[in-house]
Amino acid sequence: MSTTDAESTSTRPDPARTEVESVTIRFCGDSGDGMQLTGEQMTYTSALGGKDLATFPDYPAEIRAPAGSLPGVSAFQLQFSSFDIRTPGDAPSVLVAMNPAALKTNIEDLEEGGWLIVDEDAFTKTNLQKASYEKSPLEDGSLAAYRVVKLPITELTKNAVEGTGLSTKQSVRCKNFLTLGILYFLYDKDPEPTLQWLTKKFASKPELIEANTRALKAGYNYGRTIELFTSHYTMKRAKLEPGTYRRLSGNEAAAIGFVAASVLSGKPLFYGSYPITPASDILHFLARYKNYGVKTFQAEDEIAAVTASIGAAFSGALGLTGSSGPGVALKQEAIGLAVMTELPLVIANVQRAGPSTGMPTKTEQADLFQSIVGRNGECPVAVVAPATPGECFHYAIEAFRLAVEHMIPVFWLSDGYLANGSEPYRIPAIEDLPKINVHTRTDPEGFKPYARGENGQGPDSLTRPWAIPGTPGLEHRIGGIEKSDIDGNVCYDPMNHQHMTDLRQAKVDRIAENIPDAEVFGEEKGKVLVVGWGSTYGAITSAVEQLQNEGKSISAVHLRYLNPFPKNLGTLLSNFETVLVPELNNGQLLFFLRAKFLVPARGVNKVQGKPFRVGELRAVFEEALGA
Amino acid sequence: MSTTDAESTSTRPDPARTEVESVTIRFCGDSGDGMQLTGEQMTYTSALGGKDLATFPDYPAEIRAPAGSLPGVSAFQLQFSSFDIRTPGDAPSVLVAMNPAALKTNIEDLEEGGWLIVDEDAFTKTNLQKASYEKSPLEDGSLAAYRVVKLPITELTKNAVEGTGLSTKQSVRCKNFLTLGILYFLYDKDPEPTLQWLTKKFASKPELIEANTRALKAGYNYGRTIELFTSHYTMKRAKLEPGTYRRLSGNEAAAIGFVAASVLSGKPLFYGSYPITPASDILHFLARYKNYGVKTFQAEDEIAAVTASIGAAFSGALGLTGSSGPGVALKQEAIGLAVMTELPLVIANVQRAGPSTGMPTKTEQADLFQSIVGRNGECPVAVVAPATPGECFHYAIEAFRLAVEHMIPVFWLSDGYLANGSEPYRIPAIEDLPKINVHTRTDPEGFKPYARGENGQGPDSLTRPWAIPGTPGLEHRIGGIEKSDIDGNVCYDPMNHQHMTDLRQAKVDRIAENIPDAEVFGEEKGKVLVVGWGSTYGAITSAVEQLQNEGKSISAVHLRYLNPFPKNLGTLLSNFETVLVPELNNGQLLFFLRAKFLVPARGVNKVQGKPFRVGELRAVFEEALGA
Amino acid sequence: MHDTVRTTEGTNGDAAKLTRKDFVSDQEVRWCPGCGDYSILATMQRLMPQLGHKKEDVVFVSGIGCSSRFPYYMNTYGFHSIHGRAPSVATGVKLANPNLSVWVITGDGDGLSIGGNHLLHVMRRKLDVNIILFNNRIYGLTKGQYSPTSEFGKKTKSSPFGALDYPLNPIKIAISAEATWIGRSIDVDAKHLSEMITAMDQHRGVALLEVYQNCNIFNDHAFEDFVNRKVRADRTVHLEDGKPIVFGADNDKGIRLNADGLPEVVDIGKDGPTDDLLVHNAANPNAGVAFTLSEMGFPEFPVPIGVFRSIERPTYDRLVTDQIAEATERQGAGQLEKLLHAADTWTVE
Amino acid sequence: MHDTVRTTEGTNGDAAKLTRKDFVSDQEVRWCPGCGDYSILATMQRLMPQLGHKKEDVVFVSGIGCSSRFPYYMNTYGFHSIHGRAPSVATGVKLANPNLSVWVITGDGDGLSIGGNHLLHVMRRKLDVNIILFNNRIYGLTKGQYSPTSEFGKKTKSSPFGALDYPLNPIKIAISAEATWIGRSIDVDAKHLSEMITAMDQHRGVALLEVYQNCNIFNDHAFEDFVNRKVRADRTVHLEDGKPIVFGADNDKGIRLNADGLPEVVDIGKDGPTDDLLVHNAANPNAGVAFTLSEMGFPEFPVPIGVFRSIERPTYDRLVTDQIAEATERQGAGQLEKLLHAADTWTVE
Ligand SMILES: Cc1ncc(C[n+]2csc(CCOP(=O)(O)OP(=O)(O)O)c2C)c(N)n1
Ligand SMILES: Cc1ncc(C[n+]2csc(CCOP(=O)(O)OP(=O)(O)O)c2C)c(N)n1
Ligand code: SF4
Ligand code: SF4
Ligand SMILES: [Mg+2]
Ligand SMILES: [Mg+2]
Repeated sequence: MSTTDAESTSTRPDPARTEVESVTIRFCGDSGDGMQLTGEQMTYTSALGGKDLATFPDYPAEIRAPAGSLPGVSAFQLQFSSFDIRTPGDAPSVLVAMNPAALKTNIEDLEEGGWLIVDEDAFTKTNLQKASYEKSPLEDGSLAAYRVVKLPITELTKNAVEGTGLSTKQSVRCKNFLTLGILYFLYDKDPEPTLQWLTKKFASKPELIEANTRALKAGYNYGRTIELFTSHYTMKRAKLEPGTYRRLSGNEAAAIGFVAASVLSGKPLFYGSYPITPASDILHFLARYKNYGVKTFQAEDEIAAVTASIGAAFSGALGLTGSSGPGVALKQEAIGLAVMTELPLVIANVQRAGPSTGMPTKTEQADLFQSIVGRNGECPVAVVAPATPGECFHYAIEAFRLAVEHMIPVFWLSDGYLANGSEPYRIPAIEDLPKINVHTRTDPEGFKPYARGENGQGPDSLTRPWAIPGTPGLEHRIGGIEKSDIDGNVCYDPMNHQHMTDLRQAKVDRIAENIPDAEVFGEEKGKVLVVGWGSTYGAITSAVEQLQNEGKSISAVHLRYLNPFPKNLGTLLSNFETVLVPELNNGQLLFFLRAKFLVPARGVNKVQGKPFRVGELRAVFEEALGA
Repeated sequence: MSTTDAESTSTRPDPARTEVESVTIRFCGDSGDGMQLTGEQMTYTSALGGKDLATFPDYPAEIRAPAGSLPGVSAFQLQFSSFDIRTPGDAPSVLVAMNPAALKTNIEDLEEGGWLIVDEDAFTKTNLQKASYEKSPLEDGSLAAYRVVKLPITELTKNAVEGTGLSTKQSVRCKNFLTLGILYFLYDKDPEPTLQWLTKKFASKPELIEANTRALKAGYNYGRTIELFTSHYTMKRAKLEPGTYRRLSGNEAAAIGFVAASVLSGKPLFYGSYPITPASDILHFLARYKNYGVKTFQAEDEIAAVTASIGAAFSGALGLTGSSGPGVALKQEAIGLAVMTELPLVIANVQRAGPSTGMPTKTEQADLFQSIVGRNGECPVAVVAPATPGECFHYAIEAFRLAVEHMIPVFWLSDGYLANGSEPYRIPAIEDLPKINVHTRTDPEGFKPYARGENGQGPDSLTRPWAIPGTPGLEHRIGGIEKSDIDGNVCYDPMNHQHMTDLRQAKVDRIAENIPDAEVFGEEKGKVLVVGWGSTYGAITSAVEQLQNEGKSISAVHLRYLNPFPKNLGTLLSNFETVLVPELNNGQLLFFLRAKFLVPARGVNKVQGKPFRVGELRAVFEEALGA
Repeated sequence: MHDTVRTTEGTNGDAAKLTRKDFVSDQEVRWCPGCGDYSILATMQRLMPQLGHKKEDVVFVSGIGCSSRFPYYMNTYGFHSIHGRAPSVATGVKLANPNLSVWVITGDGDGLSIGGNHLLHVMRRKLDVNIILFNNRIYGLTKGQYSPTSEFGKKTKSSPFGALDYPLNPIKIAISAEATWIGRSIDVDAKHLSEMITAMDQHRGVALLEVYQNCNIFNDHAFEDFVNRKVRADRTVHLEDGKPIVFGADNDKGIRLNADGLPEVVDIGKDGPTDDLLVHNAANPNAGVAFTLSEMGFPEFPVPIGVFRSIERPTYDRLVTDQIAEATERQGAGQLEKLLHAADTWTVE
Repeated sequence: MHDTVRTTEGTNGDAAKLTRKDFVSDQEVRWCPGCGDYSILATMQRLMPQLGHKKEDVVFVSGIGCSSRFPYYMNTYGFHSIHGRAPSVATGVKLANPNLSVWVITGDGDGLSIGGNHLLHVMRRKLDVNIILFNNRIYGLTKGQYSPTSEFGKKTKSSPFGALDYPLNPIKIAISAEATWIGRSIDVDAKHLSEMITAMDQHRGVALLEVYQNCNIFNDHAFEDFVNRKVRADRTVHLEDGKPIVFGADNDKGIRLNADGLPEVVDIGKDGPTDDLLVHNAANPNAGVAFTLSEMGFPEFPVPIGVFRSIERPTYDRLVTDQIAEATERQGAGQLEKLLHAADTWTVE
């Protein structure tokens, strides 16, 4: 079906459309209602329509909570726009709620006067009870602040798919496509790509193609036919950088990025991991890339995962291990071993809300302390953190570049929000990717396992050589007991310990020479500087940009390197009157900035398992600007 | 044998004795030479003689390295004094070296002009080789800076014990007692207590009593007879607080302190642990105290140890777990569980040199970061740290007082130096020990597991009740997933998560109301303030005192509470021009002080597996004073 | 010297009056509709009043996984701990108060993957706890990766080309750790499951019950081949202590050991007399035969269900308590004063 | 499809010319004089040249403990890792380069206490590595606490009134995890030890060798009762594949299984003919009999020495390599460009 097709079955002319710049829609319903799929199709179609966009899937904690229950609600929010956007939007202007439980848990977020589309068929007594509604909210006037569109979506769907041979249960499952059709009409989207997608997806089940196609078209036409909405919308294409685009979620980007590091370094990738939300998908993706020589090892626990990766690194592979907070806690002793043995290792931490088991499906940034200083002894490592799903790719490469060039463990910090969120991603040209300089030692002449620099053939004068088993003449022994420099023998000499402690720190500090300066978004001097890291990038930058557009003296620095910091950071901080540090934790980056630079920086903190909203940040920034 | 006895066998009058105020002696020899025993007897005798003293045993890393080898050297240093001392001394003024390896590894530390006593019989070709000496240092003039006393100790010993029926091998093992006898004479000590000790120790082996007694007496008389030394010494009694004293090492003090907490709280002690140097002795001691109702559980690993202790805490015991750095790293995930479930738990960490396996027998203070912030998520705990072996007792009680009164995990931080060092310890009266207020809930009426304060019957309005299995009507479920306040049910609500995150932090902050202000050693205002924590107390305070006695404007604050800080700390810091923070790490307390108070404090750092020397600190402090 | 069967008199007071409802907590059960966990929960809640424990004396401890949510639904004391560590948490709970009836709920991932070592050690120590391992041969909570009991070659999210790890058999692990009671049951067979839970509760010692549990979302029909009612009688065999091992809808098949000690299926009446059938002895002093039985599996053999092992040993908690009692009797109850002075002392005046 | 015995041609080049000295590192050996570890080290260094590996292809991986210092003394590649994790480190080493000859050195504490789970899992996965477990029934390095193999009631520093934990038997654990080669030897019996090490090296699969090792400092004479030369022949029994199990200084005793599958000692010639003796079959498809043998111990039975199990299975490393090869063959060698574009794409101009 193309729009032309759709038109041919229409009984009314197309409505006049209002042009909008950006729209935020949230789909919510029962886990079984296919809300993630609906959101993804809307995203895909918007992307093909040349919009900029950002998404935020919000899964329930239960695998499959009882149908209709509050914990079983699944949601997907997306913002699409004709200008550059960086977040999936604060408050949705359209909320699609497939049942009372979904309405209950999401209605608060809908902006005043926003569209609320509900399946009135789902507002049965039982469902209302499951959502702890005493009366139907559709009837008690409690929704007066919104533009409510009540539709018999279930009925409409059943009618639409009648005759395709589907059981009632199967028929009802098509209601997400009917809903999607309505929204496609409302927002002037071309249903064709989704129809093609259906054809591919259900290639072996033609009845499902037929039914969902009918549902989608029915929704589209229903939207056109009935005077459902008082307005209809259209949107210009966004001005995006030319290139080939795809959608990319943070976890998929990470997986591909780590494979890219393997290709760029010429070293095979070894991924030791133990499943944990929200990191498991990295394992799932990498397990598919066997033809890239990737070895995935699903270990018996996180300790086995990290130690296997360390063993693999010793054996000459790119040793990668990945987990989330609680699992990373278990890896810390072993990460100390990698620090002591000076082996390259990347630890991917897809952070989630803590402490302890916490809220596994919710996002947070509270593992920065753990990453930088959470081990026994003086045990320095490098830390990088991507700011967007797409950067998950680039910093995966960067993490290995640093690990290999400096023979050191590197943390790569993502979070649940980046992991599952996705954005249109411009595919880079392979030749634009960074080089990774591997300096594997092969010459037995004068070889010492802990020799440095030229002698060690490392790119940095503090790097020890990567001397890989199987190489004749480089036989040597390493381990977790303090080692003498150069020789690498077990050594209890006090001054050697001091020297090696200093050296391990210097190795990390030296990385500052091998990374770019921090970039400022806005002026290099001014009133307020906002310093952030990780997934808060979109919200921070959007809020700062809004204020900049109003002529306010505010700039932002978003750090991708958390240890060591970029060399120019101290100077930048001193150029502003006020430094604000928004984080989804209780002030961890803040702590390092204050301790290191003695700046009276202030935290902006939120620990709710949710990302910042642009508006809430803007308000804080305005206050700091004295506006 | 009393001194009178000794006299009767003497051929010469007693020499004139120079009065000295303090002496530092180091015994060193092969692991098999009994140096620890020798040191301990010298300590005991000095204590009985009314001296103040401090000791520092330094064990080799190997269990029993090959005889005569460098890694096999074992040493014991003590300082005894007629005035108040706090360290085992910087540079020994007497070094007793039983073989070439011991000489080689210790001679550097002997003060210029100090006494060097060696067993010349041990300077054989083989032994010299084992110590990598090309020529005998006794002959090549390399020891010219010292007053060398070469004695045929082995020969003398063999002669002395001849006829007691001992084999040659056994005879030779008495040489430490012969040496001890010589030193007893040199420093005017009464050999009697040691002779009594021998009688008790070898009650079942009379031939050993006889042989060692003979060796000791022979040494004593040899000292008197032969003109070995150009000076002989005597020392006044120290002015010590009246009371009954005993020697107490940090680990033994800890064990007794934890038992005391059990007695004071009326709750049985449960110790879950896995052996690790230098913490194992706490397990060894506690395992003996079964008649105190102490249950020790030697777990399969550190994770089992801590989780068993958490289970025991749930079951109403004082849950204690102990380890050293690498083992504590493994416990961190579980400590998060205790934070989330708000159970009382004490984690004893006897720190050692790291990172990774590091140098297990050497001391360090590099686990402060790990303790305060080394977990996933926002996961605050309280941290206390004793400053002396004796304080290991008091802060063991204090740790449990805070854990139980605030229902929170508390770290108790010691280190290898405190653990094995010992000091004369004035035994406190039981009635002077603190009270521990346990508020166990039994009333089912209106019970909620996460209710606070009065409702929860806790002593602090933020404390939740301790509701112990077996209590009728209090059945409830806890766990590591975020909990709703009051109810304690699993809860993913964003605002509840924010509230609970804040609450957990507030619980720790609130402890500041339940601990004393930090005390200042010296004036409350001035030029330089030295802030320390843990085992560096002796060295810091000694150095500061020396400078104070010279009229310098320098004070010291030694923190026993590391999280939260005492309430007056911020004010104190602001009262001084310069703040120095000496630590056996790369600046961890320093970091917290700078971040929290934004003071330009400077670190004084040493990471050599060794304690600070008074002299090296004094030099740094002088520099800061501008002297 | 030690009782090896727990007598219930001591705790039977008001406990007798309790009903199923007393053991149902106020929390909404949140497993997927159709999950095998429901039937195990229902069986436990129904059975509890009969086991005769007071509600307040019962503690359920679990790790992390779908199955590990079990404690939330029992109106007793409960501890939903961290992944894999339930056996250790339970060790602390039980050692601190040996009067409690302590139950460990774990999954094939929780108990055999990350928690394998704790499970092994709690079994070898023979702590008096009841461990129920919900074996669905998959990681449920993390949405479907293969587990240590998944069959070789299984395709899952983390093994798109087939898993290459050979599976573990929890019964074998329990035998090698010398657990004192070892059994196996099936989620949907409420009657057998009730028998097993009752038996393990009465057993004083460490009891491990493996329950085949269907995860209808990520590993549906994992046990269908032999659990399906139509074939169950022919494809499972009930181990009954002291009885010859027979099975089949008509009890027409049996198991014997051949001369090399290997098991063989015999058609009773066809292959010969029944008196060479293996007579099951759950208390066999040598666990080798139980091990042989544990090696039997579908399709070569019927899958054994029931009690593999039931032997008597003093339990760890009892030994710990006794050792304390003995020390106290010998040395007198500890006094802090004495402990502080237990060294060479001297007095300064 | 898979070789189960490693052929040495591939690595035999210059290796043939190596001598014992080539395998001795420059590090001073730092065990206590008299420690059983010395003889195991000496045997290994002597044997290595005969095993035919190139020095650079050999990796020794250990955990922490006295025994775990072993790698420092072998002039090969070595990794002295952290406590209990050697099996996992070795997994990474071997998977990353399956051509290496990988040896794991562990102790009874390192391998069965903190590392028990990794040991279990490396065995069930059947990675082609050789694991030598130095069992001295004590924690040596931490100066003498009881270990998971210490006998019940043992008095040590941490158990002054006697340990209350029942010991584990590593052979049983290996059988339950289905290790493909399982053997036992004695530190001081260099000849037997050499045979075992050679056999495990030739075995392609996961090989676990338990070596009774004397710790003369903290647990002297732990095995004296049956290891002492005077009694060894009567108190140990050598398991030899395909042969009836006999022992005794005069080969005058044997082992048979009774009707219940239990082992019995028979006096040959007195109790009857020798043809009902158990014939050892290390490749028995059912491991129950091996388990029965593993239950035998002094004083009731002679202690079995030798190879308990030796079976053939594709190894984990081989399976991993093959799966990659197959995927590559089917899908073509991966190209980054393709991976980046492996999704719905659109173009902005
Ligand atoms: C330390 C840690 N690692 C990983 C996880 C993630 N995780 C939770 S449950 C689980 C596996 C559950 O499998 P199983 O025990 O079989 O339980 P099921 O869900 O199948 O009942 C995993 C890997 C975690 N919660 N904690
Ligand atoms: C995480 C951690 N916990 C504890 C220790 C302390 N530790 C070192 S070796 C050891 C036990 C050694 O026993 P075993 O494996 O039997 O080796 P042996 O010394 O007897 O050869 C222990 C508990 C450690 N190094 N690391
Ligand atoms: S995922 Fe499987 S095991 Fe978990 S609740 Fe659902 S059906 Fe049960
Ligand atoms: S302590 Fe025991 S095992 Fe360790 S080196 Fe000494 S004798 Fe050997
Ligand atoms: Mg499972
Ligand atoms: Mg051992």
